[in-house]
Amino acid sequence: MSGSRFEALQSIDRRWIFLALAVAVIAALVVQPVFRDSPGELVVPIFAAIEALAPGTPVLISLDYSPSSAPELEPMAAALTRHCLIRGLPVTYLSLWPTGNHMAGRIVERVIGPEYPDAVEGREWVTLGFQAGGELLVHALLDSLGSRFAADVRGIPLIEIPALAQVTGLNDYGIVVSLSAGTPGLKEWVLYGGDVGAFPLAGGCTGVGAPQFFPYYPRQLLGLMAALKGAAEYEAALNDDYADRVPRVMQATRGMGPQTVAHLVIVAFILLGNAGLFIGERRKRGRR
Amino acid sequence: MKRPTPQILLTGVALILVVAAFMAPPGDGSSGGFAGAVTYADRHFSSWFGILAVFAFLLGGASLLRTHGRRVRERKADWHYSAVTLVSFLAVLIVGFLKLGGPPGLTGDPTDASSWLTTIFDSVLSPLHATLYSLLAFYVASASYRAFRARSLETSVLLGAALIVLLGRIPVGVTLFRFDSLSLWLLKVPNTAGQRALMIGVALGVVALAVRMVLGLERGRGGDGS
Amino acid sequence: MSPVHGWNVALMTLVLVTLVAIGIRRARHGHTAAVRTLPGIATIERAVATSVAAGRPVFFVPGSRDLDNMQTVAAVALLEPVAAMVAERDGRLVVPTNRSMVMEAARTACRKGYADAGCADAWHDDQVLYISDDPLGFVAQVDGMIVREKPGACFFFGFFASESLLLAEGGRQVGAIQVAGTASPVQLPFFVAACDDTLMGEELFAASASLSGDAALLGSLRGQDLGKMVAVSLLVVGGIAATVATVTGWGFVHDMAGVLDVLLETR
Amino acid sequence: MIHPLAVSHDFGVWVGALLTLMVFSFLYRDNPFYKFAEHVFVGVSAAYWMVIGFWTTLWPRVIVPLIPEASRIVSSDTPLPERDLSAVVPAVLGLMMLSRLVPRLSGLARWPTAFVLGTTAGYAVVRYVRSDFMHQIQATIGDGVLIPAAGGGWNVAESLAALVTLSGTIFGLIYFMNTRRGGTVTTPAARIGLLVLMVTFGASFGSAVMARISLLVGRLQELLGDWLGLL
Repeated sequence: MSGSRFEALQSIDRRWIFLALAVAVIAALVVQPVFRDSPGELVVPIFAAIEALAPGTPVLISLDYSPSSAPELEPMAAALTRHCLIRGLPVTYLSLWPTGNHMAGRIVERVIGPEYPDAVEGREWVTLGFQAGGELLVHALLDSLGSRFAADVRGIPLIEIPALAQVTGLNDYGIVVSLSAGTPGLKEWVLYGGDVGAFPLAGGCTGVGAPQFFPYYPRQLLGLMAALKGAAEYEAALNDDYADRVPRVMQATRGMGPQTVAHLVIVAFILLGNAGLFIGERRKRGRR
Repeated sequence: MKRPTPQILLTGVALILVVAAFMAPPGDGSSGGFAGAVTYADRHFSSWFGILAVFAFLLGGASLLRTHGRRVRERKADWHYSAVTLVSFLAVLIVGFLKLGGPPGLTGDPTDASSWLTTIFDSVLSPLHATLYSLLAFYVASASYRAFRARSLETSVLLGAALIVLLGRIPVGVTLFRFDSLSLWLLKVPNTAGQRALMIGVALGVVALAVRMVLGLERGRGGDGS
Repeated sequence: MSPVHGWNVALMTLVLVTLVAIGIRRARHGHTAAVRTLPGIATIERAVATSVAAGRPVFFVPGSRDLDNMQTVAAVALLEPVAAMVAERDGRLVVPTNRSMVMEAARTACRKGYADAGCADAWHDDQVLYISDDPLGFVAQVDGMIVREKPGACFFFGFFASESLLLAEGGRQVGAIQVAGTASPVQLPFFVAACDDTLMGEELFAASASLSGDAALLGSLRGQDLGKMVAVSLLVVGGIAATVATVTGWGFVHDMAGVLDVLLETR
Repeated sequence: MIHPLAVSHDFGVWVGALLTLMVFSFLYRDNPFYKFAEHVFVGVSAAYWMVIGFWTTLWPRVIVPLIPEASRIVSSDTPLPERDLSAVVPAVLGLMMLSRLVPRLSGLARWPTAFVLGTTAGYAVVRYVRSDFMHQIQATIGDGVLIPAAGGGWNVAESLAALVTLSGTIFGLIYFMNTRRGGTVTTPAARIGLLVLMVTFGASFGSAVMARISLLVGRLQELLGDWLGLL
């Protein structure tokens, strides 16, 4: 009779799993537990590289994602933006995805506007926006931004933009970071940008895409922020060095709460299933 | 003489594109001759596919109207829902083709921020997409519960790798087990090997399938039909 | 416009294509090789038999991309023998598609499969449905159909993005025997976890040949294996040469590693 | 707890939220609400992509080049573009595809299908040989399996990684060998190959969980925050 109870552990109705997961995630969203992370091996080099740039060195962030992948990648864009603005590095936003203009707008609206009211568009940051072409675009930008962008999203010609005063092509950037949810994205930046050009390239990617990009580190990528954890690690690095100039708990760190709880729920169910299997087998063998 | 069949078109188009991949384009691509033709093909065939895909939209729309129209006419089971599909399909079609709500007349961009089509995207399609994606969170949970059982050596390895990475991604697992570096190693090293074996095999599979198509061995599935 | 490739890419393409052609030619001349039964193929047959015996339909989803994807082409090729299998047992086959070009190709394949089984009259084009070009809208409806029609067998072959797990968990819900096949490495883990059997990577491309039993098609698999031997040899020789070159700095090994590097350079 | 003033007053937010709940209800079981959302989804999405395809592709790349006068419908003050007949072939192929709708002509549709399959095969071969075959082999060989350390000697960790990657790839390929006597996995090498693949799948799955949970969290934040004003 108790054997069947252990067997039941092996075939829990999936709706109980759904319920447990939903309750755990919603509870974590409401309670907002904070699990502090520390910067990991792949994130430290990116932070250090930006830290080492002389003030005024331009930084390029390519927002290669859409609203559906923004929960993972937007915190990275926000953290990088904060770091650059604090250090006085002018940021250029562009995108290989049609949704990029919208994504850049969200960063301006949610991070730059409220946290850095003194920052001026064109001086502290500039949005070039989306251009079609994927890898061909990256290839073209290598020599000259002007070959594919006549003006920024406001319609102001590139030569009149102070943030781009030092920039002709990609090689003039102190670092380029592609935050990538798929194709075209980081892979194109590596193969057609970083591998060919003379600028340091780093990336950020979703948890699904991460396994594909790890092999590029460290030879082809300076560093990699993988999934929300990567973003949380970057935020942790900011919290360590600039505690007074950034929010205490940022987007990704807050998101890691529900993540941790959800992962634990999933691990718990996997272990339950295996316990059922293990004990069930032992009993069967014992009976024999 | 045999009548030309679609198979000849398939074979010809494929061969031209393979040749084009290795030929330097002769300047502007407008020059005549073999080289010019090949370059022209290379430059345009993929965009022609894009055009055909839009004709395919029309074919799909007609098919959708027919399927659901018949269900409504014949009062089949659940015909009310087919009516829902028909109404929403036609409504969006009208809104989109007439560019309602955006800049006056037909001048504007159909995806202009003020157009009704954009409103429909933002309040209907976009949340539906996001919700379908979020169902995946529940499904990874139930699938991993079911699949990751130590039944054999293979499934034990699957289970072990999954657990290490699952715990290596959250602060608790890192503090308790120091799984972060091990999980990173799994993702960087054996995972790369597996991905590469898959990719190399797939490339060969694609080559073999393409050869079979070009030789017309995949009859009936390809262009030749009945 | 695709970029122009180097001579080495041309050479490698030529070698691999020739190997496949040799395999096919030898098979036509009676040199048939023993081909392993792909694990998934046996499951396909079992699933169809079980499903039809239980009076439940068979679902076949040929991916969620258009006919410009080789995986879709492979899936449609696989549909033909599967359709024949269902027709022979007098079962009902349902093929939801999300591109009308795929719908057309799938109808042709099914018509052929039913005709091969001698039941051309039993086929109705309506069994292949177009749903929506939107992959997620497509999946929402297919999951609904699966729950309502309770297929006994579900096959998911071709290219999938996030749709993979949404479909496989849908079929799991109604207890269908499921076989999937995709070449996209990102989605394979989900199918492996949620399906009874999975055709991994190149197995998807080999499946139609394996299932049809046609000698020439099986020969192409032999050619594919020769290609794999080329790959393995390059890896072994290259790995050794590169290692020895770093360790010793011997001139001729260095040259050899250099030659291989030039041969494989794709940038 | 739900403050009436914090709840959204935006009609679009309400529509999105209700559709979201309808889809979530499917997790419990199929029901009329899910069916409704599903059928709305199909109708709206099919029409949406058709409209986008028409205005972004068919209109500018086929209709206007072939019939420049048509551009007057959209805007009357721009000059007429030159007629460009290069779109004739795809247009004819497209019309042949639509001939499926007329049973008597349906045989014509085999031609555009053949064209598409030809382009698919033609483009795929070289692309796959180059980036999935050659590039991956070259990357796997890398600098061999003994990586020197910066300060002299060997970098053990990197060397081990290179060795595992190289041999794992080889074993994986051996697993995929088709022509071999007997059952599915016969040789020890093929078995090792399968184990490598299992590590790959397990690790990728584990890594993807975070992405999936992120999407759920994002959705719930919008639901609880934007709609109910709770967060």
